[in-house]
Amino acid sequence: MPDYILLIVACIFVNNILLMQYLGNCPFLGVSKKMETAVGMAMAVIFVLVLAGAITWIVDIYLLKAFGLEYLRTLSFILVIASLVQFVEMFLRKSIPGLYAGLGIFLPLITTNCAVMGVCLINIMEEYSFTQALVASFSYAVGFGLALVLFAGVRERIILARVPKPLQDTSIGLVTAGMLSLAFFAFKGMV
Amino acid sequence: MVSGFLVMGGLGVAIGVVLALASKVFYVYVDPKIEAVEDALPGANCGGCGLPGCSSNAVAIVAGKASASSCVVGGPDVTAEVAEVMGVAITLQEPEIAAPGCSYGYQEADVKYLYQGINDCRAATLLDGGSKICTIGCLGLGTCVNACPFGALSMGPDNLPVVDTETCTGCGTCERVCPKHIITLTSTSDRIIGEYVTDECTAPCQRNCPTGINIPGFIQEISNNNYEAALAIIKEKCPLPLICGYICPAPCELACRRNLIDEAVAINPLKRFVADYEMETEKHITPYKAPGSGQKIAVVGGGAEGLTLSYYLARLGYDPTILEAKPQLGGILRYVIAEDRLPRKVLDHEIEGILETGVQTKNNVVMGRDFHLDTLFQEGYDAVVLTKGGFDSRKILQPDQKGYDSSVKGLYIMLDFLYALANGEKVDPGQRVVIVHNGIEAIDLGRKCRKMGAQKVTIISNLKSHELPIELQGSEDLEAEGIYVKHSTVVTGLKGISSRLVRVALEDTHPIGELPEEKATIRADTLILSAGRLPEFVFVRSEDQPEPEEGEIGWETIETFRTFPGSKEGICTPPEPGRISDSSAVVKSLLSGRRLTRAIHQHFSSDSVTPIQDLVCETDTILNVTEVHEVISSNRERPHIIDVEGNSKTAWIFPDEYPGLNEASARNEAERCLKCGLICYRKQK
Amino acid sequence: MPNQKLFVSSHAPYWHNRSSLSAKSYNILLAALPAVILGIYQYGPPALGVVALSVSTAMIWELIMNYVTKRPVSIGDGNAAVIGLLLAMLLPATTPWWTVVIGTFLAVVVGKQIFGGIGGNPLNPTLVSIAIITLSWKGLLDFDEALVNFDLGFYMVYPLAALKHLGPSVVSNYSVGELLMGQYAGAIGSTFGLGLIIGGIYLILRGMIRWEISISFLVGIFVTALLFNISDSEKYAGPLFHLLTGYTLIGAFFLATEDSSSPVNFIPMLIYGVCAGFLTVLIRNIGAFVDGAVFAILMMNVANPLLDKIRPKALGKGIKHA
Amino acid sequence: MREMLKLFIAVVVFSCLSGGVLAAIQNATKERIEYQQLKFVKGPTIKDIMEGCSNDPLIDRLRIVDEAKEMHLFVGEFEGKRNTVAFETFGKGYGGVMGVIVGVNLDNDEIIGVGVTTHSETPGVGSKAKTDPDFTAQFKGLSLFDPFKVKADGGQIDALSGATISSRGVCGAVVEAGEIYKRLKPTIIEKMKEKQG
Amino acid sequence: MAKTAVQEFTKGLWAEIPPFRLVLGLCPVLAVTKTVENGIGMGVATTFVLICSNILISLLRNVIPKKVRIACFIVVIATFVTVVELVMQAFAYPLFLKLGIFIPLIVVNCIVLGRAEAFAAKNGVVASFADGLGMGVGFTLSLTALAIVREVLGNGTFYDIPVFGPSFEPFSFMVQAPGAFVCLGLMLCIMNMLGKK
Amino acid sequence: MIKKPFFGLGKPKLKYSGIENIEGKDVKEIPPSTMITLMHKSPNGELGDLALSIGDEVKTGQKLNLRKTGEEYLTSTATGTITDISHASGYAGQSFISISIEAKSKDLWDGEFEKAGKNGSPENVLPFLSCLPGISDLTSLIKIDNPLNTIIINGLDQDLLITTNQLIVRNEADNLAEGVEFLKKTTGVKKIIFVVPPSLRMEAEKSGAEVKVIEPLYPDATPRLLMKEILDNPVPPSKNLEDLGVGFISAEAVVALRTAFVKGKMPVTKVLTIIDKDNRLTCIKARIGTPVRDILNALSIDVSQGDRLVFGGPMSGQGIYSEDMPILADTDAIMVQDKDQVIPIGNDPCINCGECVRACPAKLPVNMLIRLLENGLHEEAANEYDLLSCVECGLCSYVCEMRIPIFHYIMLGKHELALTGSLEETNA
Repeated sequence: MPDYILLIVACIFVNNILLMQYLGNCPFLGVSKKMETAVGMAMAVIFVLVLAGAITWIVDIYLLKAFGLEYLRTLSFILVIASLVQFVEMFLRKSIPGLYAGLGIFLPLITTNCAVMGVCLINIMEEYSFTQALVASFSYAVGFGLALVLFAGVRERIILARVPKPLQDTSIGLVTAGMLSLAFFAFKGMV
Repeated sequence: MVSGFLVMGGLGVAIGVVLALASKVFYVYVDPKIEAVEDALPGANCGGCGLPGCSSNAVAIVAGKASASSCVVGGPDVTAEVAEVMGVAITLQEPEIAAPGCSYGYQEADVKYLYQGINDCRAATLLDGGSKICTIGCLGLGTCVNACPFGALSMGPDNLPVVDTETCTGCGTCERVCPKHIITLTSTSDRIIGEYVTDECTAPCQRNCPTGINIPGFIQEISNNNYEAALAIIKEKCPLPLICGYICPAPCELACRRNLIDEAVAINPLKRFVADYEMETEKHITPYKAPGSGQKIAVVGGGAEGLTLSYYLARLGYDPTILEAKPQLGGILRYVIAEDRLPRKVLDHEIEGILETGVQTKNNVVMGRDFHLDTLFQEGYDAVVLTKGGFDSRKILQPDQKGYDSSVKGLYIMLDFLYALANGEKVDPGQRVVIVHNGIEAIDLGRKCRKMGAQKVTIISNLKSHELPIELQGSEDLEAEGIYVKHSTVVTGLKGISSRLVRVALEDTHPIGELPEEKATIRADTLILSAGRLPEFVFVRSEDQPEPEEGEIGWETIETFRTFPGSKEGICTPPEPGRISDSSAVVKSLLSGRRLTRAIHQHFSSDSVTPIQDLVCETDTILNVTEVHEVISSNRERPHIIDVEGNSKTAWIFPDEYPGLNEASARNEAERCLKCGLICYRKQK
Repeated sequence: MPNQKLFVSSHAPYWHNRSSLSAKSYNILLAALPAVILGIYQYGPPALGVVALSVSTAMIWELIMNYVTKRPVSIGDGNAAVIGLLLAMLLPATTPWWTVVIGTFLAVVVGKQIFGGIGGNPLNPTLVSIAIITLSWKGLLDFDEALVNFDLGFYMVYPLAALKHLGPSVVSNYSVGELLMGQYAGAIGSTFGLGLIIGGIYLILRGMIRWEISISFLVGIFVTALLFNISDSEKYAGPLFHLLTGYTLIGAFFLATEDSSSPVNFIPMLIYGVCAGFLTVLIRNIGAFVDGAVFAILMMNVANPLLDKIRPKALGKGIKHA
Repeated sequence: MREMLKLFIAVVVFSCLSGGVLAAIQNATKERIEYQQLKFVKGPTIKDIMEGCSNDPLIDRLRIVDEAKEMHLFVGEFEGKRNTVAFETFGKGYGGVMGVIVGVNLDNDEIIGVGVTTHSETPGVGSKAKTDPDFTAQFKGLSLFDPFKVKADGGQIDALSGATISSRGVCGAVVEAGEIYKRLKPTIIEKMKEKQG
Repeated sequence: MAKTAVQEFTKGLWAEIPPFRLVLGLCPVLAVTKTVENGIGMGVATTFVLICSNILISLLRNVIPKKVRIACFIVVIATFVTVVELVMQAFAYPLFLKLGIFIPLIVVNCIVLGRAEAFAAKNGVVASFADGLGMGVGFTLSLTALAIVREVLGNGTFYDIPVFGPSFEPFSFMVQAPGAFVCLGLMLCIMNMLGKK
Repeated sequence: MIKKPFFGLGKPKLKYSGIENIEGKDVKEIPPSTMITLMHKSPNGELGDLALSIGDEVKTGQKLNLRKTGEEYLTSTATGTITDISHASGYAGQSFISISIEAKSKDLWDGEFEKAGKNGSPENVLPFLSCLPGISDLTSLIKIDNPLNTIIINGLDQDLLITTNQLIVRNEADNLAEGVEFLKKTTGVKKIIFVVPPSLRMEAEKSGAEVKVIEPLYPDATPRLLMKEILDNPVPPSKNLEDLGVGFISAEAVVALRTAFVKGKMPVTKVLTIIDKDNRLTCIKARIGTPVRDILNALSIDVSQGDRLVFGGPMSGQGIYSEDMPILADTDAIMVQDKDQVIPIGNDPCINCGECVRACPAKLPVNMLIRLLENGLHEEAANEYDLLSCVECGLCSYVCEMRIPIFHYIMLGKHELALTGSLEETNA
């Protein structure tokens, strides 16, 4: 159990997927201008990442490793993720429209979110067990969401500040992301 | 090798099956438009548009919340594709750009207090309408500059906004945020059909010019040595600058603020100076012309009004044809005004300039003889305008004489009608007669019509009941005679079929209480208007006509701008002095022609002619100055002529020997202009 | 109407309590003075050099940025001087000149000006700078190494470093009195505990800083350290030691209270302070850094916009009338 | 339905084709990749540790399954005797997992060398664990069964300045190596004999 | 479509240079620009994938059903990414190690998919090739520029060659995560200032 | 000027001035001016079809109907000839019709009101009462569609330094009691609450209304805060007091009501507090419509270029730009500020110090509000940060370290929102 706590802390804070591993930056900068969209995206990523983490783990162990086809990992993972996202989108739209209204619009963005693919690959490279992979996927996603929401909070204010013209928008967004990453150094070495 | 093949194949099969099933099971209807837009978008879901993914952007585009060009990755191709789906064909629209309308900044204008507060005009306006005494002046705090999303605005040195016309996209943000409505979107077409309103900065001369030339504007261009630009400004309101330069009575000069200290600026000679310049260069300066809209307009009458109308119609993208009864264009200008006053080469030059904009002409054709209202519609004209001016309304009446046929049967001027009756001519008034008149003569006429077989006579008066002659008020006896009086009513339109009148549209101008204005049409075979001239009718095709017979074309008139907005006068309002036959000077017919253009343009572009709110007119009280300070007095420049002894002397009058100003005098004279605003003017100390 | 008397017209209110940013800045400078003076007294000219260089370059950077961004000159408000002074207070006396110059650049330009100047910075500029210096040149901020040539007649070991490397046994090497009087190795302006406390209390009384943040920060540190200490006193030092060492006091009174990056509502201020204190001790005890205050406060700076969304209901809100 | 079938076929054909193509490429590069992996990841470190050996340890390697994990053990030949092995273990550093190769003399269980292979430590600080020979030299000659600890933890190893965690990570890896060695020593000797025999 | 191939190529170098102008594909930009070598390696790899996928998709653009085009594009891209992965392992293993997870992640790089969708699916082979090459070179240039700044300042080296004297204290903030963000942000600012004209 | 105290913890405490601060005990009477200007706040700004014209003769107390149609009217406060009719714009887009009357020295009283009004029924009197001193429009208290259930009489003034109402409560306590009876009679409201500071409790209790004593701390005497404190019935942001059935009236208006009924003449004078450059208070009585210039001259207060003239108090008054401005029926005070006391506003951004947030009596997140308002995001400000809950006390600007004109921004935001008609129910 303490191992899992350590894993969770490590994935959320210490090795934060966005700020320490540089994954998932496009949506990070894209949807963080408003708190609402940031929260929506965070939720969507958590949802999909847990599913994707589990499925890719199964595919890897029972399909690729079993047949010695590790070199097809990239190909199969992206296929699985893309179709998973599409499936989830269709499913939600039909079955749980309420949830779809909240998350659905963020789902397509996730296909090209390198955080999802990245976490799936990390799960395999770190040779996590299935439970570990699940926990790690969830925690990484939470870390992604946390960073995204914190960032959105900061960014909402920066949009209102008198940032010099050439720095406005993405430029200052990146610098702010750097500051966020700097702050996350607080957790360095804790696990 | 094989295993790789198989595994991937298997994965593909599995995914394919799952997704195919899912798309069946979880099928949800989506607006096909959204799908089409989504198809057009790249589908990379990069989030570059600021929205989460392409499909949400598609939804936003369809909902009108995002623009067709919102996709960063796609570029212009995708934009075009999306625009196509959305049906917002990128039409050839005349570009509009922002233009500030205040010329005296905060430092130069008079202020009523020292403002301390937010650097925002709207905030300053909170405090008693802003610190300037001029209620419509630019406060110069740069709200528009900050609001401009394209960085096309900046604050000039005199605290007035400056538009970079290259970067301005005409989005209108500045217009929305400006609390003083200083900055407005404007295009050449807008300026042509525009009228001055009270919350607009206009100089006294400009307000007094019947056709509304931007006088300080063109004088400024003369100062800037830019004569062509000056001419372009003049031509936005007056297509005959040189003719006006010769014969205009120049009411503008009466209003010139310089009159308060010395002598008015020689506005008309300055106008003539630039027009002379054009004539000397032997080419016509053709200002901006809007892209073609294709409607064909027949303009009946090639006098000053018809020429003006055709010129502006052409510049707004229409396809006008002048139908002139005389062998040459020009009307009164050519056939009435003495050559001494207006040399014919000047006239020819100006008419040439008008024709160069694409106006077609047919001379020696007469309405009622060579063509009729219905034949014109059959020839494919979309509108027919009567600008027959002072000459020949009678031709309509006298059907059987001189081989003329009536073009609009049933339309008479009262004087002619009575004259014909007195001459014993046979006139058939039909079943129903409408007389537009305020006097008791209408009763006589009505009785005559009844005798000639009319069943019902309606007298229309725009006056209130108690303002009418007493005979017209006691209506019961008249009604017994079959004569009905409608007071407080105006005729707002005619409807007809082929060449005959069928109905008359009426409007109640003084409704009782707050009820909506009553609109009605009544049947009429004959419409008799008070003495005067036939109004400038604009006839357009109309589907909305009772039972036209096979092959006949229904028509109706549109309300024109002949009456001032807000006033309750119809197109056939009985004459008061200077009302219908009001073209006491050529400039007035120019105004009339230009306003007809506005009516026609509005009819074809937005389907209804909208009156302008707060139009500046003589009765309006707007800020004005009664004395000027800090202006050095100077003499008005006059043209010089060389007399027989070779001495130069000042010319006073008579065009023939009245040369225009020479360039040096013109430049001096332009400098005399105070460049007035509403209450500001250039101080010279 | 020339020569008419013109009055000033502006929007209400027509009174002001005459508070100003410059007054606040100068008060902060004043409050920081005791600690700085003791630092300079202890470490002599090098310390004076660092302080002077830091304050002056901070103002120069501010001035340069004012020109670059074409904004009115803002060094008069004293904020740049405050940033410079606080940065100097966090540095050891032996800091090389170039680090100071880069440090003030990072603080004033990267930390503050590119966000639009004062009020726009999401993080405390001084802390941004010191954090970047920490990451870049670890050795510089290793006080034991940096101050190796100084012998001031007291135990020249940086307490937190000693704690990190040698465990809580080192606590006994320092008496509370020594810690309060700055009798140990450390940064120029962060060792003189008593001076910082006096400065802090002065600022609190003057209303220049928000007492809620300072107090809750200290409480957070105290409680967390106490809990750690109770759980395993062999491994973790006691709360008093944490309160009086490192950047705790300067953090509580001068860093965590920076306006732009800290909350303004009551409950968020308490959460902010307590969490920063908690994180500080957490980093000190199990994290990678010797002193946690810098990153802990930065972390809470980041969370500030979110925290500040917790606010009381506005007047008349949420009431339903029939 | 027909359209659905078309889509379905397109996806299947695409994935099949790409699977096939990739399989072909993979086949062609397989051998090279495995060698490259060993050469670049472990090769230099092994070379350092086994300095002076007369064979190529990368080629002379044993594969032993330890607790369900396959391990490579690189055998070094010194003065004609194959009495040393080197293998990789892992420790937790500041920036993540560090790979550490420990070489041990089968005769006396003494460490003949320690070297860091993969790591993601802070350049210039933690990365000294790999680049600073003085640090790893501390392990040389000690018995692999010793408990290795940095001095801050009461052990015998001088930590790299400013990089206590990295140093701790290396120690941890060596300790783990000791445990693995303890477990596998008999198997190793057996395997060696097999190979020689 | 009157643009020549040269124009398609050059637009990627300045007017639409990723990731500065189109703020896409940031993850690798931030992650692999610690050193110039990595930056160029990543750039070349991405360029290869871009060109190949652009060409293939342009060729197949009429064959692929519209509804499953994204899936098919992804398969094509993933195939080329795997090819790069395998080839790099076989022939440039050290680089592969450094780029690590970011090689497979090329597959989710928005630039690649974005160009495939927005350009290759609608244009001919030559234009698509030019577009891919331009975007790829632009991407590589961006990576290199950022990498130069980060490596020189953060490590004091250029392509692993020290550029400053030994007394230089590397500004190692630059090679760490926050430095990457800040540095890219400031470069974007400079680009904005230059692009204004 | 009130400075920040040396040691300042917590909220600023600004006390309303008590009557003990008035200089001189008497209410000075300002002699009638020769030129009286009456201002009428007209909802539709244009002059339009006016019923009055220049040259018309008017009598004191005469009801002047302004429009040919409609109900707008003024009560003349002088006898004389109309010399000018013009249009003026006021605060926040308000527009006024101003009528200048050249006054004769002798007043002739118009008898129309006496006929209709003396001891008359409310219906007869009502059409005369919109111009009572001390209130902008009494008729707003009498609503047919949504009758009021409570009227609060404010014995405190709206702003600091103003003592007008307190003076009236002290001096005319007996008349006030009668006025309350008339108020009940005309409006039909049974529940009348009288709010006074502790020092005036005795006088207030004579009135027969329900007395509530509050500490004279600014801005507690403003209507919305009184609603919360006294009635425990806070007003939702998008509603006003009348929606909750509560009306507000000043003590002065109650006394004026009584005067009108008892004497049969419309009251035409107004009590004002004059705040001079040294913040000394003087109470005066003047005809409504008297130009400020005459009042200042009578008190020999000098004003010069760059000074500031304010109608009302220091926190919420409205600046005026001309000495010719006449006093209006609801002008309670004139404040004169020397140019040295005019503190320039700042143009720097908010530094998030939080003083405003702590000072705000409506608990608004002013720090965020100002950021949005500076960027012109009025709607977001209303939807997310409760812009419309502001009670308009001005304390935020008062305490702002950066001297940002926050109050100005807030009023601009409210004004713009009203203009765009997007005042949505943010309260749901």
